[in-house]
Amino acid sequence: MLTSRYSKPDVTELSISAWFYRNRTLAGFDNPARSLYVSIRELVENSLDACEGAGNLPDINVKLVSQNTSNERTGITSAPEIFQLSVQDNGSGIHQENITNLIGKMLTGTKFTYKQSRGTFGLGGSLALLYGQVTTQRPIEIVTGLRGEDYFTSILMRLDIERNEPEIVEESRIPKRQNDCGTTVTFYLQGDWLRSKRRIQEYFAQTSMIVPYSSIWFQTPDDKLIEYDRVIDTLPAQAKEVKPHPHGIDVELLKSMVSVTRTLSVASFLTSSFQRIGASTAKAFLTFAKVDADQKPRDLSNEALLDMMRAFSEYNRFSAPSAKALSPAEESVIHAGMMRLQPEFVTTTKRTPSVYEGHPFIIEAGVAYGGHLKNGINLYRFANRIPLLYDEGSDVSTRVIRNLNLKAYGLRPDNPLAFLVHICSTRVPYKTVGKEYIADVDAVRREVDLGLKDCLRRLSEQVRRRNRVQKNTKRESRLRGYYKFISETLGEATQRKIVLTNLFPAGDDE
Amino acid sequence: MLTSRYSKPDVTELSISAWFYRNRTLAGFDNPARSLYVSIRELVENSLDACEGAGNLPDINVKLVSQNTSNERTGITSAPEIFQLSVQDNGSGIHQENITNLIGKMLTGTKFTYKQSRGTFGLGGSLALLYGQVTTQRPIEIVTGLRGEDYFTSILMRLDIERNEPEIVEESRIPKRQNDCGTTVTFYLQGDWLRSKRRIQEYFAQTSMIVPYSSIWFQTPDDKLIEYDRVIDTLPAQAKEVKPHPHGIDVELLKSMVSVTRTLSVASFLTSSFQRIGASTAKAFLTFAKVDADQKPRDLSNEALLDMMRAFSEYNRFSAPSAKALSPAEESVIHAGMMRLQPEFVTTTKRTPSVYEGHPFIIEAGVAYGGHLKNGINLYRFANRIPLLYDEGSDVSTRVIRNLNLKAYGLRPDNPLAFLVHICSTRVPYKTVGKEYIADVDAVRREVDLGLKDCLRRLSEQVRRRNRVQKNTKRESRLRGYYKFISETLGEATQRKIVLTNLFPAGDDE
Amino acid sequence: MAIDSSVHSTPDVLDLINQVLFKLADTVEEGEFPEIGYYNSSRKNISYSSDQGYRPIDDTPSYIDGRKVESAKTIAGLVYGLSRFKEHLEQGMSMSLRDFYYMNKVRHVQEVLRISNQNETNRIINLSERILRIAGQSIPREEFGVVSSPKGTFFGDLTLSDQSGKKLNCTNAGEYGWFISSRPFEVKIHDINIDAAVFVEKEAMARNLIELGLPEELRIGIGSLFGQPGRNMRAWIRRLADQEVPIFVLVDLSPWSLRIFSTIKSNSIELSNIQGLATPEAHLAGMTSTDFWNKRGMLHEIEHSLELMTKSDIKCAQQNRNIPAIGQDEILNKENEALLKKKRKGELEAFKSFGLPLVELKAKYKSYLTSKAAIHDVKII
Amino acid sequence: MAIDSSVHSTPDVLDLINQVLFKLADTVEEGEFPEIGYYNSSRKNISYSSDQGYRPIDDTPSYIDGRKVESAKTIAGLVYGLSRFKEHLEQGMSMSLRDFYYMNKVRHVQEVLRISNQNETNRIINLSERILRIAGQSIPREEFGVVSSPKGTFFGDLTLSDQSGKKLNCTNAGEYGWFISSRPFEVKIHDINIDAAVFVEKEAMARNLIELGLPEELRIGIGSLFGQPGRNMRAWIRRLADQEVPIFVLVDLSPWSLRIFSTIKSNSIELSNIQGLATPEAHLAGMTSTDFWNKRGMLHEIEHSLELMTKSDIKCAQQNRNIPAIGQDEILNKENEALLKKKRKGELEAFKSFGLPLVELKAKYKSYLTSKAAIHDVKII
Repeated sequence: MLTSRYSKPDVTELSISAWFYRNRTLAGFDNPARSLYVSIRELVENSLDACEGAGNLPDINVKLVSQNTSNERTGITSAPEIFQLSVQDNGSGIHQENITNLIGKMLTGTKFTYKQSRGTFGLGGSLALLYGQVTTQRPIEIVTGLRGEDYFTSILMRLDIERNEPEIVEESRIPKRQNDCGTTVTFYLQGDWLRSKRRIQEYFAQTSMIVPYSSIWFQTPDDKLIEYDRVIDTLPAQAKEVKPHPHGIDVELLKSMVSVTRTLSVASFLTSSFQRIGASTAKAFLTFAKVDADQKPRDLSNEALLDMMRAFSEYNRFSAPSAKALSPAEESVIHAGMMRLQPEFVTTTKRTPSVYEGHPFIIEAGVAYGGHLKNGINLYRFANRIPLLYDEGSDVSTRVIRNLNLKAYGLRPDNPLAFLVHICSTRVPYKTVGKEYIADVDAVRREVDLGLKDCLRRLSEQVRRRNRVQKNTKRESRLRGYYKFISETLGEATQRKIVLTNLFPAGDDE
Repeated sequence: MLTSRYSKPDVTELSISAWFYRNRTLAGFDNPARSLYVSIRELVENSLDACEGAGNLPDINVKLVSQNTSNERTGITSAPEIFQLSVQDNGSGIHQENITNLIGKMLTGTKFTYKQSRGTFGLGGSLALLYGQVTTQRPIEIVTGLRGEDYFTSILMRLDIERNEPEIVEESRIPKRQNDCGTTVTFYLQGDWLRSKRRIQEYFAQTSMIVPYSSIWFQTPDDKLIEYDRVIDTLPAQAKEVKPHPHGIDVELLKSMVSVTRTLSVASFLTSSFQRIGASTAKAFLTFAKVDADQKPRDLSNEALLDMMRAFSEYNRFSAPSAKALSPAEESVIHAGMMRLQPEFVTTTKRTPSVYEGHPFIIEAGVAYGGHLKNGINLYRFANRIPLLYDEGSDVSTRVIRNLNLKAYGLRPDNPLAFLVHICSTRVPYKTVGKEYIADVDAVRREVDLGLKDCLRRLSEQVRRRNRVQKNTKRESRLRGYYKFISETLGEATQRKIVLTNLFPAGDDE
Repeated sequence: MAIDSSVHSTPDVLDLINQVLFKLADTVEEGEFPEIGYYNSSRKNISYSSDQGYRPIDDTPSYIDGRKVESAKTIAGLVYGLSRFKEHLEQGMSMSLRDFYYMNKVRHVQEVLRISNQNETNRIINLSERILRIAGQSIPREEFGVVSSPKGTFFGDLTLSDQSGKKLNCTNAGEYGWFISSRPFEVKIHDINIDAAVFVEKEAMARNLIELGLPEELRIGIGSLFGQPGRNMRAWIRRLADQEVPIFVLVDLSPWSLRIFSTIKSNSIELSNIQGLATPEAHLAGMTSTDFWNKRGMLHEIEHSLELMTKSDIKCAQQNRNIPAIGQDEILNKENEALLKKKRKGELEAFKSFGLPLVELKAKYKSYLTSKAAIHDVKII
Repeated sequence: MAIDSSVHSTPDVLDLINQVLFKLADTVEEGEFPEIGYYNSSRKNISYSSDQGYRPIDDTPSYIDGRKVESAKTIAGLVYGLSRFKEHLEQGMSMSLRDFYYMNKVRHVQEVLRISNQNETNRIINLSERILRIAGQSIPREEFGVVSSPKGTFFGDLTLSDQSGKKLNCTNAGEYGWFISSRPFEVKIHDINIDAAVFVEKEAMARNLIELGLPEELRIGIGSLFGQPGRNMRAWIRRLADQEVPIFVLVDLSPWSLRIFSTIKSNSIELSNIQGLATPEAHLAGMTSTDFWNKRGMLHEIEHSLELMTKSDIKCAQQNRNIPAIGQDEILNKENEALLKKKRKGELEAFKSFGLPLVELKAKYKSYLTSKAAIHDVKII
């Protein structure tokens, strides 16, 4: 527990690493089970980013190996155990000079551009590595190589927490073929496999659905190999970096942008720093905001910046933010992903871009039916290609599904149904710090609703068409059965022989 | 959204302030309503700490004033609004040279000692001030003075977020009486009073229960004055700083302690750095751990520290951690706090210290009945003198109460009942990052259970005693009524006059 | 006094069943899918008037179209049912609804019809009542041998013969009198020596009236409904009214009892196609709201015995407003509204809370009944 | 054949009530708080044997201590109840449980006892049965005039007189025969011309047996229980057994029907203090598990008519294990276990799913009944 602020002057500033280490629960490292899960997840997502960034179809190879021998003093294996975790990808690899900084230092982006990415708090895997080092005191091994080079660089390193600096312990080269590329990170960490097993497996299963163009192999500590082989060979188009939209920033960001701009007038600052502001828009806006277009940006006072910010939010003639920064999965990928569930039918849809608080977003949806699906409604939620595993009950998609009138589509809640919802955005409207579910925001709800309804409409046609054929055959045979019974019963009651040849002329099967 | 780690080398390190600003949702600043609530809370708790630290009975004066005039362009008052928040206390005040560092810089303690305090993430009010500056761009005013001086120092300052440094804008002196002391912080921030009103008022109401020795005045933006005058004149004893217990640390802390120690042997390192390790315990432990007692601490390898850490956790002959670091409220304070609810009866109890994961804790409990209490079970939860307002349903106390057999105490769940549970500890076992409820840990549950049962036992005696008197009078009168009816009915059936004078000799009232 | 006989003779009913069966046989042999029309008891097909109760008006027919699978199943069930009714009638035997359900479990029937629920077979019987019509009137299922568990007794100087074929007087059949036949339509009434009949909702009150000798002293018959009256009891009351015996019904003061009385008086919408179940001449003999709540009411003194209506009582009274035979009946509507206003209810047992010696209680019963009869110009004693 | 009469005469019962009232009057006049002892029906006070059913053994008495307020209230209720029973007996009148509840609403009584629930007054009646004892045996409440709504009919060549005072033959009282008296203890049996009596759980089957002429052809009586038999029916069966008429009970194959039979055979724990409700001589005539599940069982052919037991059926069967009269009875326990094993149940209506023409169905009924009787060495025809 830390001491009171006003009464204790003998405190000093910590490095980001040190602060994080002390407050690691914030990022999910609050117990061995959850830490193991978060570590795997962070590294796998980094690897997927690396592959997609390089335009390579991802091959991700994860190995989790228990280091425990039974405790020598007590004879009992005591949880938490120590694991070796290794995550290998075929991304572009890392330039030798960047390795330590990229892997071993807590960094965050400062460029004033936006682009859809998987990242959550910008901590990437670094915190996982830090956690591993703290709990095991073992160094971290990185093996990485670029295409065209004929060696992998292998580095063994430690993190100096107090100074937030990496320290290289050992460095060497390993020969490779020119075409090979990618990075393998191997390190040790404390974990609790028994308690995290289910969620880790669920994470891989759902990830395999949203990146069906990836092959993912996971070797568990129980020595099982869980394999998800690639089922489609096209990568979604990469997102482009875009400048911020004037509705998507706040004063603090505006101040920072002004502090680094080299432009000499407010007008040129606006056109060069923002999307959707050309020369004429800048002029119109500055008139609206009553700001001198030729003023030097650096001369703007705090008050003036605050006024400009207010004017941004009130000016409603900027075009909607660009969706170029988004990288939706595309229908073919969603379709392939849902086929992993081996259903009978799948329908998918991709909505046109919408806007929420100055940031663009796109909803993709899919509905699957029958086959190997379990009875009842199964929901799979993704945000920027990350599966959302918790708090499903509070998610906007759950609410939309709860309000769907399945009956109108000839379906029932106990049918074998799977719903998939993918939101991609430069700012996903998560509801809580935990980032496990999407807020019930009007704009988003509308899109999810329309997307799922579109899928259901087409799905229901398919299901109905098949049912109709099955039904007709069955109906004909039942009808004949009833009339056979009617004729027999009437025959007995009337003491006559009743023939049905006139009723079913071709009916030699009766 | 931040970009992927491996592919973007052009990123640089941020200051803690800057990082926090970007990730302020982590500390609860995620919307104007919640930010207003968190800001008030952080500053009030700092003020209470300051007063208690100085041994003064706290007088806390909070003013929240709306700065909004209706928006000139649209004519409508648009939420979020801007507020001026001012929090005044009668603590010891701050030495002039420490003002800017204590108030304007993100700091965290590094001393290797423990002591119960209100703090949550060690951010104190600084993040509130930072949030205020970011949303309003206005400077912060501090007025503070020490007892014995004849002036207050008044400082107007700004925070430089990128560098994590305060900047003084203006400084002056205001004459005062020698006996006056304390600090007033005044700043501006964005907020949403309508949406946060209920929780802020609830926060003050519950805080007034756990610090009944304080006078708290809160002037709301609706121009109402909410007053909680002091009802008891004794402060709880202050907590003492204590060294860590060997069961309450981890490897990383051990490494840091070793890195700064000036001792020359492991044995003296242990006795000087830890509580509960004297010379003989050190010797016994080092034998157990197979460590050379004379080795220099600085020479211990990572492996050796890891082994020592393991040995710490396996060695079970250390005495339990000292409870000196704790500052329980004491029964008289809990009693006074519950009397704020104006019940008919109150019983309170304070449990002896217990231990959870190397940290001591004490449970204090109270149960009130009748009077102005609402019917049903009302629960008030506190941790280190902070009210816990959310997630009541998941709290260990709720679970304990749910399992109480109220019937055994002659009570029913629809009786007017209030329960109070206060846990104080150097590490409160919160369950989640939100720190709104206490985990269902065996050791804690047991103490809460025993505490509440002890209170209920005594309460039930009081309630029963009162009921018994009421009941006896009623019973006597009913008994006479029945026998009067019996004698009349028998009289009719037997055609005799039946007199009861022998049965109720003194009964001339019948 | 006129002596009547059953509405339709068994041979007539048998003949009708045969006609239907032969018609169906001809139709399918000719290669036509049968189509069967009937009138259901929807509001369109029913009229209500206070002097006739519910009556079928046969406005909008429904059709069973034999080309449809589900309808073919219905026709199969119907044909089977008719063949069973025919056999039972020929043998003078009866069956219960549950019996008929089990007849559908005969293996070769079950294999085709796959009936899993008695509702389905009940529906076939209901349909048979609507399809078997003579002179535009449905034949009650009792007349083709399907009877419900009978309920109710009748005590009084009346001589009749029921299915047992033996002549009996209803004062000589035991302390409760005659246990009412399952097929009252076919009971023969030989001799009537009563001036009125009082039907009592609750058995205990009826028993008391008999024990106190009121049937003899007042020359009345006492029927005991045992709660909601069965079809047999309602048909029996109709039979008595046909003989010009004035009918009085003595029920609790409650919304449920208003339903009991209204069913006796007007029949029900569901069974409106069955003639002979309504007795529009029947009079409500109490307990009425004015008995308790008028200062001069005969039960005003025991107003304290009333109990609060429960939620379901109140809901019942609210629904009563939409039942034509209650909502559109002047007296019953007034009673129902009084209940809804006071939100309290009374029971026949309330007579016991006068706390009177039995001699006086008997006088109270007599004066209560004679006053109630006098209101409707019926003189008893 | 012996002709019996009521167990206790009305004057004896009146005398006993007076004794109790005078004793209480003396006690309070002497300045003592009355204390009343009685035996409740806890397991301690009850024994079970298969040849006697449940019997009271009066092991552990309970006391009502007049010094306690609640007990004083009980005594007040008891004194009031006894005074009412006395009056009713003197006038030859009966009352129902609900009547007694309303007697407690007489204003001056209500003001003192404040009774809001019929359970309280029912308890007073139950207590009266336990306190009013002659020669160690409880007096059934029917004998002090408190009767339940009666249920059940009996058809057959037997002549009797009931509360009506008139002599009647049970074949001449209508198609169902005689509606069984509310006070069978007091019925006089004059003449018996049957060799056995068959009591049938369901009315429809009983009616069919009568319609088919089995009473005449087999010289048997046919009783219809109308479901769970009332106290009056159970007492009537006991009365017949006292006259050495062999008793057969024909019920569904279900755990509930085992309870029906066991109540007839052994009475119940709650009412074990009331003599004359158990007929240990009664035989289970079916339907039995072996009828359906033995390859040679008489109902094996219609095994497909059995339905799945519901959850509540299964729970009932599981609880049956702990009812001594079922769990400790060799035959009933075997039946109950068979049901639990097969988890299916049958109904008497299943005879209809043979799909037999009525002539053959009659033969089936006859052979079924005669075989069942033969098992117990009773010859009928």
